Amino acid sequence: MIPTLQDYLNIAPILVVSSVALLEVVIKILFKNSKKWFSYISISGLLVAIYFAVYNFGAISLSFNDMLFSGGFASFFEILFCIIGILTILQSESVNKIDEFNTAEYQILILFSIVGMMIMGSGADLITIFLGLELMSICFYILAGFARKHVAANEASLKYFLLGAFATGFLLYGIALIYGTTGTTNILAIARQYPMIFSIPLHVIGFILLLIGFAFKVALVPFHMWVPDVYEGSMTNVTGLMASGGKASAFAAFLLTFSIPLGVKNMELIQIISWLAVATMFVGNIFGLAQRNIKRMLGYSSIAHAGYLLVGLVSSNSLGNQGILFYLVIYSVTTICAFGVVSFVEDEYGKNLNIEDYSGLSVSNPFLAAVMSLCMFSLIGIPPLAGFVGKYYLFASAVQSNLIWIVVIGILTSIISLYYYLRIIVFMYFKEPKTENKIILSTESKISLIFSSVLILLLGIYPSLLLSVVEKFFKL
Amino acid sequence: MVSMYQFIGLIPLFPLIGFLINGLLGSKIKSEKIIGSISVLAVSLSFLVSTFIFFEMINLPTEERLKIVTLFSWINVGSINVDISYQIDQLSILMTLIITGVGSLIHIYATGYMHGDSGYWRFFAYLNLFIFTMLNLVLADNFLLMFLGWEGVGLCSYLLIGFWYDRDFENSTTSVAAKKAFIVNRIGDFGFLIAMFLIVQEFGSLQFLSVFSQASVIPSGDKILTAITLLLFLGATGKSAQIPLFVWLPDAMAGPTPVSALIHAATMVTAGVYLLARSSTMFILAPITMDVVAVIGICTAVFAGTIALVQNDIKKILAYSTLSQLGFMFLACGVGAFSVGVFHLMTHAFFKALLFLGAGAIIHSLHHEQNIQKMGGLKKYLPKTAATFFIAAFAISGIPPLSGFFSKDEILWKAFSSGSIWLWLFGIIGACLTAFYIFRLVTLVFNGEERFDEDLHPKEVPSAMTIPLIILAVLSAIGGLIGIPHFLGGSNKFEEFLEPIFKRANYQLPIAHDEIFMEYLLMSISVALAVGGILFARHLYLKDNSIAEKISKKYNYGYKLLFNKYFVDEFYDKVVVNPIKNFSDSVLWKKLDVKIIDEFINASGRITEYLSSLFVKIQTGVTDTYVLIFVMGVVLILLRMII
Amino acid sequence: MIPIQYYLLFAGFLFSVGLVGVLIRRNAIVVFMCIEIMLNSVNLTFVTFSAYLGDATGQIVVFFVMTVAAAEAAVGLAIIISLFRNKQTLNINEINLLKW
Amino acid sequence: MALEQIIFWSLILVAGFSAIMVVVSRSPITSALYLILNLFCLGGFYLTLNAQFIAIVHIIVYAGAIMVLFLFVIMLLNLGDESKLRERIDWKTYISISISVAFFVELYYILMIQTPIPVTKLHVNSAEVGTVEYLGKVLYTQFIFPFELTSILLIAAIIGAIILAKKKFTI
Repeated sequence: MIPTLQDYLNIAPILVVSSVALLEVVIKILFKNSKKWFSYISISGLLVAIYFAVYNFGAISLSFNDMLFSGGFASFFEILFCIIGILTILQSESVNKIDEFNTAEYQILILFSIVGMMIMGSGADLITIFLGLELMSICFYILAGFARKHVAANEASLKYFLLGAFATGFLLYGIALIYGTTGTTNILAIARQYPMIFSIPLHVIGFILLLIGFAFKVALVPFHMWVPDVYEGSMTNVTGLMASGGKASAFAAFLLTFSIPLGVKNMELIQIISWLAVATMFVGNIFGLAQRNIKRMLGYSSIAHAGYLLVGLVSSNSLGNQGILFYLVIYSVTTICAFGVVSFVEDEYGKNLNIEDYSGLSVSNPFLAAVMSLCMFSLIGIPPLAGFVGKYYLFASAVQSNLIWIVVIGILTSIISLYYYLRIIVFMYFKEPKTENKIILSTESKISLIFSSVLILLLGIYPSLLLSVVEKFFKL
Repeated sequence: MVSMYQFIGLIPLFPLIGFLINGLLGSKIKSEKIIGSISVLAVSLSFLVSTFIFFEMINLPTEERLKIVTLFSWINVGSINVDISYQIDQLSILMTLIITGVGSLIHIYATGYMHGDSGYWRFFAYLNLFIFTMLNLVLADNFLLMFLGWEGVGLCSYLLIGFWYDRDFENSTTSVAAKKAFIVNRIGDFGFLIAMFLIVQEFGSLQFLSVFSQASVIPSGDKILTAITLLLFLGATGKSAQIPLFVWLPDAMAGPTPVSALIHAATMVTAGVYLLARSSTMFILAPITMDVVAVIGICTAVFAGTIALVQNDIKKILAYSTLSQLGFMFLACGVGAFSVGVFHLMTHAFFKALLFLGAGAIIHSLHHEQNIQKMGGLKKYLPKTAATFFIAAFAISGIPPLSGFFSKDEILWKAFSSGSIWLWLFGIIGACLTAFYIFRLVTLVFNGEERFDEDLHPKEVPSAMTIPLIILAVLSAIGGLIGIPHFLGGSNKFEEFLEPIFKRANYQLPIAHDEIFMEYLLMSISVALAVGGILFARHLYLKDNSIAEKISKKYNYGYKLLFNKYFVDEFYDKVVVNPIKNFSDSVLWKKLDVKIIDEFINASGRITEYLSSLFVKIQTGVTDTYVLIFVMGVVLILLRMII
Repeated sequence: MIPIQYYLLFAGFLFSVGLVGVLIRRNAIVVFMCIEIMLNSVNLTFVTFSAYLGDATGQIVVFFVMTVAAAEAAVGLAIIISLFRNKQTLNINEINLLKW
Repeated sequence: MALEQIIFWSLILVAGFSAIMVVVSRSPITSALYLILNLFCLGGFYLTLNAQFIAIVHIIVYAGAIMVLFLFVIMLLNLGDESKLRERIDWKTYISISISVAFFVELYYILMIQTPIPVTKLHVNSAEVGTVEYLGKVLYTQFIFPFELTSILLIAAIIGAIILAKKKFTI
């Protein structure tokens, strides 16, 4: 019952990141003029966390009285979120333009949100998952409104907060009903009562409400309405973090609660999830067409991708789970990379966010244009980019479960999405540049963009690198 | 002895290296010469390697010719292993030869054509990438790798068609044309993807050999197989521009002419035919699909041929001509004569590349004038171009013994012997149309009076452009000789060479009787019709006033006769030509093509966008609405649980 | 003896009342209060189950939910203040700069 | 047993009434005060369920801290003026109410009709479970990790609240 050293070792990544964040709080108080250092401290902290996560990778174990998983897929998610954090911080030079004094707080909040994500990705108890989710969400509410001089940021923050708190209510209600019918909140203990518990309607309803809570976070239709507004109003780097890490962690929690211990075997649940998937794919792709603001457009794109990811859950086989993990990595990296480009083109908060502003980017900054088109093609799913392999994986899992119709819808809607992804490329490559504004990229941001691009290419050409890792988590 | 087979990886590798060098460093390399030579070298080295492999192959016994070389494992999805591995057999090596051979000629030509363009390096990077993806398409040993190439050529064509983004193209911009090409292609790819998933489900593999050996034992007419083949054919119609997904091809003319040549002749559009030929085992077991293929093929052949009659843009005529010729290839596949389809693919690659490059030379020398009504009399300014162009025109019209004759005649014969007189009849009409429109073009461009601006002084293009023309002309002339059918005393080496590939498919076909008399008869009819078409076109469009005047001066007494003769012409014009032209112009082209099919594709995009802008109003920005929709979702889901 | 359903149903009733409030009220602070009602109804559910199951977990969860609610209240009210400073309104119908 | 019943039903009456009043009150201050009343009633429910510790903490944290914060902000922003926040009743209101009613009906159906839960008695251990001692033991052993996690959560919230609400943009 009393935590042992092993327990602390098991959650070393989480401990490291949170202590680095706390350290930054102290530094901030002690040394007033030290803002330059924060990003380096954060990055080194995240790197150490990655080291520990790799160290723990070998075996899956439980720690802190079955509150957390560690090793295995938990380490996998920890590494993913740390990478997301590093990429975000590398790209976040523009934060200095927003509010010079709050650099430290920005770093601290990003680190805290990553702690939240890591806990969501490794929680073995609904309480820990809930607390991780709340930690992440609260950091996001704040980060969304970080550019507090601007009404749009305030608005985004308020909308996100009100709707998020509202969705939390449903999530908690779901946990309450599950607790009521099983007498426990521990995922493994709940799984042990399977399949008897699914005969109790209240239990299924509990799962449904839990699903709705997560559906809000991963932005499934019809719980997606906040996404475009919040994405548009928040600072671009924060948006990138929300769209990648926020979504990936919610999907991780989704997997943990629905798939890993239980296997979504309840037909009614699967049916509902498949409806959500179809609606999400349609709405995300169709609504994306009408967007002129690139952040809104990418917001709808992220909604649509949540739909594709859900296909893996609907097919409810190990292939689908592997596909989700694989695609989450690719999607996160691609999205954060795309938002990174957006943040560099946007010279100050809220400027240059229309698609027209990308005219002739290939001339004024070929590097950014190339990276952006790589991201777009990966999101479309053009082989041999990573996005294609991921989509292929997910759709193959659906085919394995005899769900050809959902594959057909998935591919059809992805054709629709072509229109808006291509629009950006058309503007970048086939239009004359409007104004001559030179974008100067710092070394950090270049590193981040190059790293993401290489990953997108590498995982497309040689996906086994990641697939072999992902496959270990699920036995066929 | 070291087998050349193991060097197969080099074939796609060279263009990839060329692409990487030009793509990454191109903007730094200032010299056009270096960029051009890297690019040309990359493709010609591939050609060299494939030639070696080809010669090694023909020295091997037939059963040892097929080999699979695995480079590395790509995707491991459960039980399905997809490798990056190349299948070398007669069909793929043939396609490789065509692609790299014709491709390198086009590359050489492009070094001259693109001279001075600001995007020189970009262009050659794209061209190399195009070749690379196309080679992956034909060399792949599984559907997924093939799909990689399949998507890749779509992507490259998108980049190349939109290459001159600062130029207008038919009331819109090239980027619109490029986007359309990409999207239409994706619709076809949709079919391919679904078919691929069905194949995985049905056969548990994507590897050609495994899939086809499993498929060959399925009884003919199986439902799944029909679905798979129909979907694959949908993919093929997208890439090979058949009805109804052909709309992108005429628009693809927005790109630089070497691109048109590359897309139309050697690479992209042949992908569909290649796919059918590759999957012949499955197609032959789905009679319904075969009928669909044949009918779509012949319809496209006639339809596009008719539209080509009235076009005035030189590249558009050639574009519709490509559609029409592709239709013939699909007709061949549809009646089960896959090797003939591939044969026509090859000869077509020669003469269509030649036609396009020739057209490019003309356009180049006239400073981007593309309207054939503003040309004329170019023969004396561009002698080499004219000579080669004439050879190509005769070849495409099917005049013996040029290459087009053998392949087209073979197709028509197979169509006839498959038992459908209608297919043959329409095929003959299509062939006749081909002869007519191509000679209308030739005559208006090279003969007659000079209708171009006087301050244009056309002169022969540089040798970088003429040499490829001459090589292609030689190929167009003699390329057909390897496929002389048996009844003409030939040995039909071509069919023999490809025989192992289509063994399974041929096994299913009824054995055609050798009706030598019939073959001769039909051949004579088609040749006669082609010649008739040519003469008619020459006659109609060679109303050279100077000649007429000369004649009337010399033979005063014949004036009346001549007048009468012209009267006959008028009569022809009124009764025969004009109705067809009007029909083609106002109905087929302006209504069916531009208005209906083209509009449909455009409209579906526009409608979705309109709907999108309509739906998006639900995003009112007011949190109330969002919560309301949220709760509605909850209530609906709970309702589903209760009921 | 009060059946467990009564408690649960009353919690559900409170949840629905909170729902109505969130849906129909325009004042951001009142909307937030209605969300608090919803959270409290969930707490009631937890405690009910905890008591009827004789298990402490439910009450522990309530403890955590309270902490979360406090944290959310702090952040939420801070957000409301910073918005009010810029826009001088809390009517969520007027907060619709970001749309479509 | 009658006393228990009486307490239960009167709590329901007051709690239900105050909850409704939170929603329908014009002034945010009235709403807040009704919410406090509602929270006290919930504390009463917790007592009837033998959850003494939670009941006390609930009153202290919710009514004592959170609601005071609410009132404080309302006063700070001077939102007492009702005319500023005129809220119309339109078709959306009716849809909203009917949707919520539908939600409640569904809950009713699930709880009362679909799920016959046999438990009608408080668990024998419930009185012991609700004590500070017992909960403290569980909290500091089994739930030590989530407990520590909440400290991080609160720090994040404090930092966030400070940077969002502080007056000057730069110090």
